[in-house]
Order: sequence, then C-alpha cells, then structure tokens
Amino acid sequence: MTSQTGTWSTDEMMTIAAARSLHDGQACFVGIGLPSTAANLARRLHAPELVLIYESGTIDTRPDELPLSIGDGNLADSALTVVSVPEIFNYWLQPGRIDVGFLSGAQLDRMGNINTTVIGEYDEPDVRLPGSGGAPEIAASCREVIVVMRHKLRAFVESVDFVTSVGYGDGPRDRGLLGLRGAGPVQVITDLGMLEPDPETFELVLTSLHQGVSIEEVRAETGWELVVTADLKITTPPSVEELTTLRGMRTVGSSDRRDPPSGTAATRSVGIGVGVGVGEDAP
Amino acid sequence: MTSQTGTWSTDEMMTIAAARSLHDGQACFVGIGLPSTAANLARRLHAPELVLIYESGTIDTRPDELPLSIGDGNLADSALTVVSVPEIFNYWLQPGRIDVGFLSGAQLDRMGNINTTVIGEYDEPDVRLPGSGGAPEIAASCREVIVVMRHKLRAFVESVDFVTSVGYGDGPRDRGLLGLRGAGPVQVITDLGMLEPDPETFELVLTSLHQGVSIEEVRAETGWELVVTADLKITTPPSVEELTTLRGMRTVGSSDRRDPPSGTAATRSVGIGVGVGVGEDAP
Amino acid sequence: MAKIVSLPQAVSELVRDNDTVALEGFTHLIPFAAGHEIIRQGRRGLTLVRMTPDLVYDQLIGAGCASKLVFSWGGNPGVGSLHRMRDALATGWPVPLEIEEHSHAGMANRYVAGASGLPFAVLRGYAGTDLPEHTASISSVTCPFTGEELAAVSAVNPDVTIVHAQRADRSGNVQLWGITGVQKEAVLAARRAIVTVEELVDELTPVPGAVVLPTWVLDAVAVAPGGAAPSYAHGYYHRDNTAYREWDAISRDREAFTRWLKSVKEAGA
Amino acid sequence: MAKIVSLPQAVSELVRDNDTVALEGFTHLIPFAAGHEIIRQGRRGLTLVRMTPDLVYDQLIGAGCASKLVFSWGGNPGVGSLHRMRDALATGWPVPLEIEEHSHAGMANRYVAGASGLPFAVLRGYAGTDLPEHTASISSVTCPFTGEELAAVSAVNPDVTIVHAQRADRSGNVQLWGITGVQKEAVLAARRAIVTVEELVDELTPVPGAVVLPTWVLDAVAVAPGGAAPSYAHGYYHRDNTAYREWDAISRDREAFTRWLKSVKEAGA
Repeated sequence: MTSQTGTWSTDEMMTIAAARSLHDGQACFVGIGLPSTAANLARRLHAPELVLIYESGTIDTRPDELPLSIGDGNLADSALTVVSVPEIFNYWLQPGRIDVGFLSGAQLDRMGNINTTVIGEYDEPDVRLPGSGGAPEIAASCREVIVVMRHKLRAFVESVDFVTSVGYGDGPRDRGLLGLRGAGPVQVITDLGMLEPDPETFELVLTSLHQGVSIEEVRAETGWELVVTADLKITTPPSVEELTTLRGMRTVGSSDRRDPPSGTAATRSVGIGVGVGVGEDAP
Repeated sequence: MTSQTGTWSTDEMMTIAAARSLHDGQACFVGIGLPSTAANLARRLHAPELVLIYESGTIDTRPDELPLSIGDGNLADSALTVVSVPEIFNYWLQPGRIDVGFLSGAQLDRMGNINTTVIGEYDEPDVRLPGSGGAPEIAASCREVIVVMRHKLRAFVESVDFVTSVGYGDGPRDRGLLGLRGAGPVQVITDLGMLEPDPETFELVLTSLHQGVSIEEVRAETGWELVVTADLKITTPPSVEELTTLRGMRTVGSSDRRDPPSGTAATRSVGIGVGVGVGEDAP
Repeated sequence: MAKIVSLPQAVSELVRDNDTVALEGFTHLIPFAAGHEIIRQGRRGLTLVRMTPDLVYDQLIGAGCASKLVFSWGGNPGVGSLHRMRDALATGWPVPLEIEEHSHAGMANRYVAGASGLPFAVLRGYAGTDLPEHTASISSVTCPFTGEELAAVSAVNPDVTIVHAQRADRSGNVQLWGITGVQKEAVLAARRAIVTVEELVDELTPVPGAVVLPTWVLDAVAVAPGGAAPSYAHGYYHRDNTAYREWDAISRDREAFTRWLKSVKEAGA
Repeated sequence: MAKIVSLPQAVSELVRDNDTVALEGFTHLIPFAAGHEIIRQGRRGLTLVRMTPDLVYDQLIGAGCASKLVFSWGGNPGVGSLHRMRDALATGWPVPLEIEEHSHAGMANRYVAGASGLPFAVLRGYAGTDLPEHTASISSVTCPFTGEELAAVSAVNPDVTIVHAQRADRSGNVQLWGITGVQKEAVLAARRAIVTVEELVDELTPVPGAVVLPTWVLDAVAVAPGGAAPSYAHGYYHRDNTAYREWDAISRDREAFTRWLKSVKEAGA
C-alpha cells in the first residue's frame, strides 16, 4: 500500500471518512488522536453544532487547536462546562445520552469486539496493552460506536485474544442478552475502506473501498473470510475543502501546520505501535 | 414555667447550653432555627473554627447574620464551598465524617428515638408532620447527635408513634445491629435541663437542671419514669458575654436585634406548633 | 436541543395529564411561575415529585392538579405546615392525594440513580426507621464483597422535570449558581426537561460554583423573570419571607385559598 | 485539620511501607513531586492505585516501590507504553508486580463508593467483557425492584491519597480547577490525605469550576511549586510534552532508567 493515493494520504482519507460519519447536533464521546482530529474536522466542516465530550470531563469543547492529550488545558478552557470524571461516566455516558462513541484497539474481530488489554494469555501476555480506559462502557452505552483503525492483518482477527469492549459478542442476540443499550459498532473506518455489520449475522462486511484500493488488498489484511456487500461503494475522495481544512488544523504547542508526508493526524496517532490504538492512546 | 428565669428566658438558656455543647474545630451538621442560632453563637464565642454544614450543600459557612431558611443566599455567599444536595449526603454525611448533628422532633422517646412524621397511625394520622428531611441519616451517621427541643409532656413520650430517626432503638445493642456508625444522641438539651443516655441501659436520664427548675417540673413534662443521676448538676447560668452575643445576633432581613421577650431564637424556631420541631422546620 | 419558547407553550407541549412531574430547587430557585402555569392549564392526575414540596406543591395540590406526592420533607420552612397538602391527605379536598415518603438522602439518591441510567441506588439509610414498611420504593441489597446489607431505593425518572435558573444563552444552554441542590440530577433523570430563566444572554460567562445544563439535554427554555418568587434567585432577588408567612393564613382556609387560586388563574389571562 | 509541612515531612509521616497509595490527577495536576519524594524515601511494598498510571507510576514501579498496581489505563498518553510497568510485569524487575485491572468507569465508581462510605458501587459496566474473570473486585448485584443484574465494584479506600492543587490558604483549605478528575473522591475515600500545592495564599477567591477540599478532611498540605510537572497546572504552567516523549527512551532501557533514578535521588539531597 502506498502512503499516498492521488494527492492525499491513506490516513487523511481515514480521518476525513471518520469526520463525515458525524452529523451536526450529535453528541460525540471523543478519544484523543484520530477521533479528536476527525471530530474537530467535522465541527469545522459540516457539523458546527457537534457536541464534543472528552472522558476527562469536558463537555461541548470547541478548541481552536487540536489537543495533544485527552486532558489538555485548552479542552477545559473552551468547554461549555467541565465535570468530574465520575460524573462524565455516570451521568453522561452510562444513561445512553451520547450519540456516537469512537473506539479503536490493537485487535478487532469479525463480530466487532475490541481488544486493548493483552495479546496472548492474560497472565503471561505476548504483549501487554494499555487496558480498558473508558472503552468498555463507551462500547456499551453510546447509541452508536464507530471504530477507526488501520487495516492490518495482525489487528483484524477472527476472534480477539481478550474482549475489552463488546461489539456484537458472539452473535446478533448478545448485546440484548448482556443488557447493552447502544447499537454497537455500526461502522468501521480504516485506511483501506469501510466495514459495516451484516444486518442478519452482524458480522463485519466490506461496504466501501477507498479510491485506489482493491478488494484483494483488504482481504490480505483481514484475518477472516471477508464478505463484500453486493453494492460495494467507492468512498468519495476528499474534497479540496476537506483536505485544506484538515491540513490547516494546528495542534497545541506546535508551530507546524499539518502536511501530508509527515504530519497527518493518523500518522501521529495511529502509527505508534501495537497496543496503542486510536482512541486508546491517552487515558 | 415562667418564660424568664432571672434575666434570661428559658429559650435563651436552651440555646446557650446547646452552643456550649459544640467544640472548636468540630464539623457540625446544622438544622435551621435553634441549631443554627446555637452553632453560630458557639462560633462567635468559644469555637471560632467550628465548621458549619447545612444540608442545602453549604460547607464551612460563616454568615454575618443568621439565615432564615436552610438554603439562604447568605449561606452560599459565606461558604468555603457549596456542593450539590446528593453530594452533601453521600460524600459528607454518610461516611461519618461529621462530628455533631443537631436534631429535634415532635416526639422524643426514652430511648432517644425521634418522630417527625405522624402523630397517631401512619395511614390515618391525628397530625401529619413534615416528615424525615435529612434527620434519619443525620441520626445514623454523625459521630454524635445532640437533640434540642422544648420539654413538653406531649413531646417527651414513652415510645414514639413513628420512628423517623433512630436513637438507641429498643436498647443498647440496636445501633450496632442496625449498622449505624455514629454514637447516637449523646445529649438532649431542653428548656428545663439536660438528659443523657444511661451508660448501661441507654435510657435518657436527667443529668442537669437549668437554674430555677425543679426535678418535679421536669418529671411533670416527661412521659416516662424519669431517672435522675446521682450527681445531678445545675446548668451554669448564661454569662453576660453569652447573653450579649446571643442578643446581638441579627437575622437576615431583620432590622431588630434579638431581645428576650419576643425575639429569641427559641421562641421563633421552636414555638411554631406541634410537628415543626427545632432543626426540622426547614427542608 | 432546547427550543426557546414561552412558558405557556412549554407547559402546554411538555406537561401532560397523569405525568410524573418534578419541580426542583432546594429553597433556592423554586420554579413557582411554572407551577402556576400548570395550575392555569388545569393539568390533572399528576404525580408530583419534590424533596421539599414547599408552597409550590401546596398550591398545585390545592388546585387539584395532583393525585400523588413523592417527597421527603413537607412543610413551609420556618413557618409551619402545608395546609393544602394536609387537607388533601385528611379529607381528599379537592381530590384525594396518595403519598410516597422518603428521607432527603433517599430522594437525592433516587434522582442520582435516575440521572445515571440505573434502576436503583444504594445508601446507608432508613435502618431502624418505620419508613420502609410504608414505602415500596425502599428495599435492600447485600454487598457482594462484604455481605453487608444496605438500603436500596428505586430510581426516579420523571416524565418532566422543571427547574428555574438564572440565565440561558440563545442556544438554550442554561447556567445556575448559588445553592444548586438536586437540579442537575432531576433534569438528567427526566424524559423531558423545561427550564425557566431570569434572562437570556449572549454568552454564559463562567461563574464560580455554577452548574451548566447543556441545551441538548433540555427540551424547552422559557424566559420567566421573577419566576422563582417568592423563593429567590441568587444575584437577582431575595426570598420574600413575608409571602411565605402570609401563605399560612391563605392555605389554612379553603375560601382564602380559592380566592388566591382565582387570582393566579386570572393573572394568566 | 491539615498541617502545613514540607513535602519530605508529609511523606515521611503519612506514607508507610505496604500502604495502599493513590496519587490522582487525570492528565492534569499529576503529583509528580510527591511521587519522587516517595522514591527518595525508599518506600516498599506499596499498592499503587490510579486510573491512569502515567509516567509517575512507571517511575515508582521502576524504583521498586510497588508490589501491586490497581489501574484502568496504563500508557504514556500519546507516546506509547509504560516500559517500567511492562518490565516489572514480564520479568519482575526490580520487584514482581501484581495487577488489578478495571475500566475507567469502574475505577471512578470505586472511588465514589470509597468517598461515600459504601462498600461497593453499582454501574452498567463490564458486561460481556473478559475483565470480571481476572479481577476479584468486580462482581454483580441484582436490582431489588426490577430484577436486572448490574455490575458491582468494591470500594477503594486508600491508606493515603496524594493530589496536587493550584493553591491552599493558610488554614490548609485547598482549591483546584480546570480538569478536576477524580481527585475529590480519591481524597475523601482515603484514610489520610496529602495535598501538594503551587502556592499558599491568604484567601481562596472563588474560581469558576473549582473544587475545594476543606482543611479538616486533609492531613498535610505541602508547598511544591511545579509539583505537577511534566504534567500541567491550569493557570500556572503547561504540559511538558517533550518530557513525556523523552520518557519513552529513558524507560525502555534499565540503565538509562537507573541513571534517571539516581538523578531523582540526588535532587532531594
């Protein structure tokens, strides 16, 4: 896979596709890194009234620059209100009043379950990952979950080594049986394309390819027999406005504007090794 | 009973005795009316670092003037901090970090149990009282409870019609069995004298008479066979400083200073009829 | 997202007969104007929830709006009893009134559970008291770690919560400060929420101790200056203690109350 | 009542070997100076509790102070892994490390239960995940009203909690603002509490969004300017992101870490 497709990087395509998945007026529980970039991009483009909520307790933040950590001072300064961490989980996330949660992980399986805990056995892991953070309850309680992660064979697995956050469990009835109120992962956005749960089986199937990517390339990076929908789409390429806006966003403390070769949000936040996935790379 | 004994009223004696029962540096959960007057008096006399906490959520309030209701604006203005009502009960009262709670009621029985709910049967009461307010959990959780109420036969009963707030239940072991952490009502201060639980039986016994009051007068207003301790004391009469300070305290919105015949705290806050006892006459 | 509407419109659209309604405000910011509008619109069969019923529920009860009262302290603070509540309980005038009675700690935790999307809350409460035998929404749970038994109370999730606040911005974000009581929990526990405010402002400049209710958890914001009187709005006006004292005489007497009721109804005409 | 003391004195008197210790601060106001003082005083066998272990616990673990870590997200935010934590888990260097692992919602509620004097808290959490089978402090309870099963977590009650705040008054009342995380709960849950502050002031003028910790729930207040660096203190200094990135190289290598450790110990001499 080349790092550039046309005049944009695959990570830029992923960020822009994620931004497009957010609708104006929604309340979005934002992880740091690409979800934060995508959500702030959406707010600058088509969703000026998007409500951004960070698990550090900041509600309706409108940062001028992208935060570096999930608890940056500029999130508090630009927030409508800041509440305690227990309150953000108990009063805001748990009752199901958040529309969208962004998640990622070191492993995602065909049923949308996510692992951010360990690769291998829990007690003697091959790789110890950061752990849960807010993810299990984000996955349980947001009305919808959108998963954003790079499409790699080691990450897109038949079955996760450890269920940190439940997607569809073992099948379509599991969320109901477990008492999970949100709909689960309605979309997975990668640097290659987009997946959605099959309406019957809830298995993740390929619904869109980013421009210039082949089905074979996606299958080569997917650890299960990937089903492709009959009406497979090609993702609309980034518009000039989308790219310009994304590249014009600054990160706090940085004098550089983003530029495709080295400075994309995705490169920074996704490409930091196994176990520190998008949305999980900060507390 | 005359309303004046020497140069002070019986209600003034009760207020001053209640103020004396508070020690500097204690945290005190204050009800409105006489408890509030007594606590603010103590803060002006011997306990400048007394921490006053009102169930409306104000912590360490230092009002210049006495509040009229438990949620007066001057309580918030002069507070070190104001927290929510759930927080005041869950984080501050419930864990047992408050030293003293003041309570009162329409009925108090020989075991220190208090009724502020109904006189008569619950479903068809003779008198419907205001109900619980914060009292049940104040009685359960404060390290000590001090009861302040006028000594009347209809109020000092063998057994309360309804247990709103537990004193010693049916006997010395009950608080432990019920899991109540505080010591219970260690002192009852009335306009006639003071009662304390017997160390063995926990029945309330007369330990002090206010100056000029006889044992017979107290027995005539007590609905059980009142035991008198061997070392019965006479309450130290109010000092000039105590009386002057009490009478100099203003209530919010009032241009009058307190004066004995009509303006004592006790007259105002206790003498408002059955069912609206001291410390219970405001939410 | 809250719509900025008139108070009559908010009540008309969002408060329905037989609803469970919470008007909250702990001594401070009691939504009297909204209560009077409910009276004017003649709602019936309401279950009224409030820690401290205060005058506002005495008025709604006397007006015949309520069939049930859920509460933890029912008095006129510093004055005495709620006579309309007593009359309804004792004689069923003007309509019979059922009660569900808690302590403050219990009610506060019922709202917390409601705001948290939980069916119940746990507390150290009620032990040894006579309340649990009369109140079905009090039960107990056993700690799965220590075996200790604790009180449980069921969540309160009003159909509508109404609170009063100092101000809102033009998007409908609301800010209140001073004694903020249980208002945040009551709003977040509700299916629908109305906030009356003293004023609309362009921007909610931060205030120490303020609670902010985002517009997207509210349904309607209505401007109602003085809407908390005779209680008070911190920074706007003081509590009218005279009105509280005078209520005692009005509410003791059905005829005096009926005259008061007529004046409230006419005030909206 | 809090005593105003030096940080070495506070740690010396209040942090003991084998204690359960919580240093809290969610990204903001992380009490690094206190952590370094614990390292200098050579505490051993600590159970370290913290939602986000961050560099401060990587340092304590690498220094051999800890025998157990209780946490919900263990990484270097925006950078990568905590290598000292990984090394201790994988190889037992310098001492073996046990873990007790939760989600953020679970840990936050464990502190809430601790602050509330309850043995456990109820939440909608963990359902369907593999965490409960590895963590004994996760269980379940059944709602006595609806029959629904919910998650239960045991309370956390640290022997000592340490937090950093912007300022305290001379009586030891503490004020912190910005992102205030779980600090109030962590302090109120603890048997003993230490607060380090940027400065002492004559009066705590109110600040929007501030949390105030009264002196009478604290044991010691120590002035430690810059005590949250390389994290930040809102209104005082920014997060040192370079230091966070540089930690990755230091912590990857036992020798580099050992040199760092020596420098910390010498800094206190």
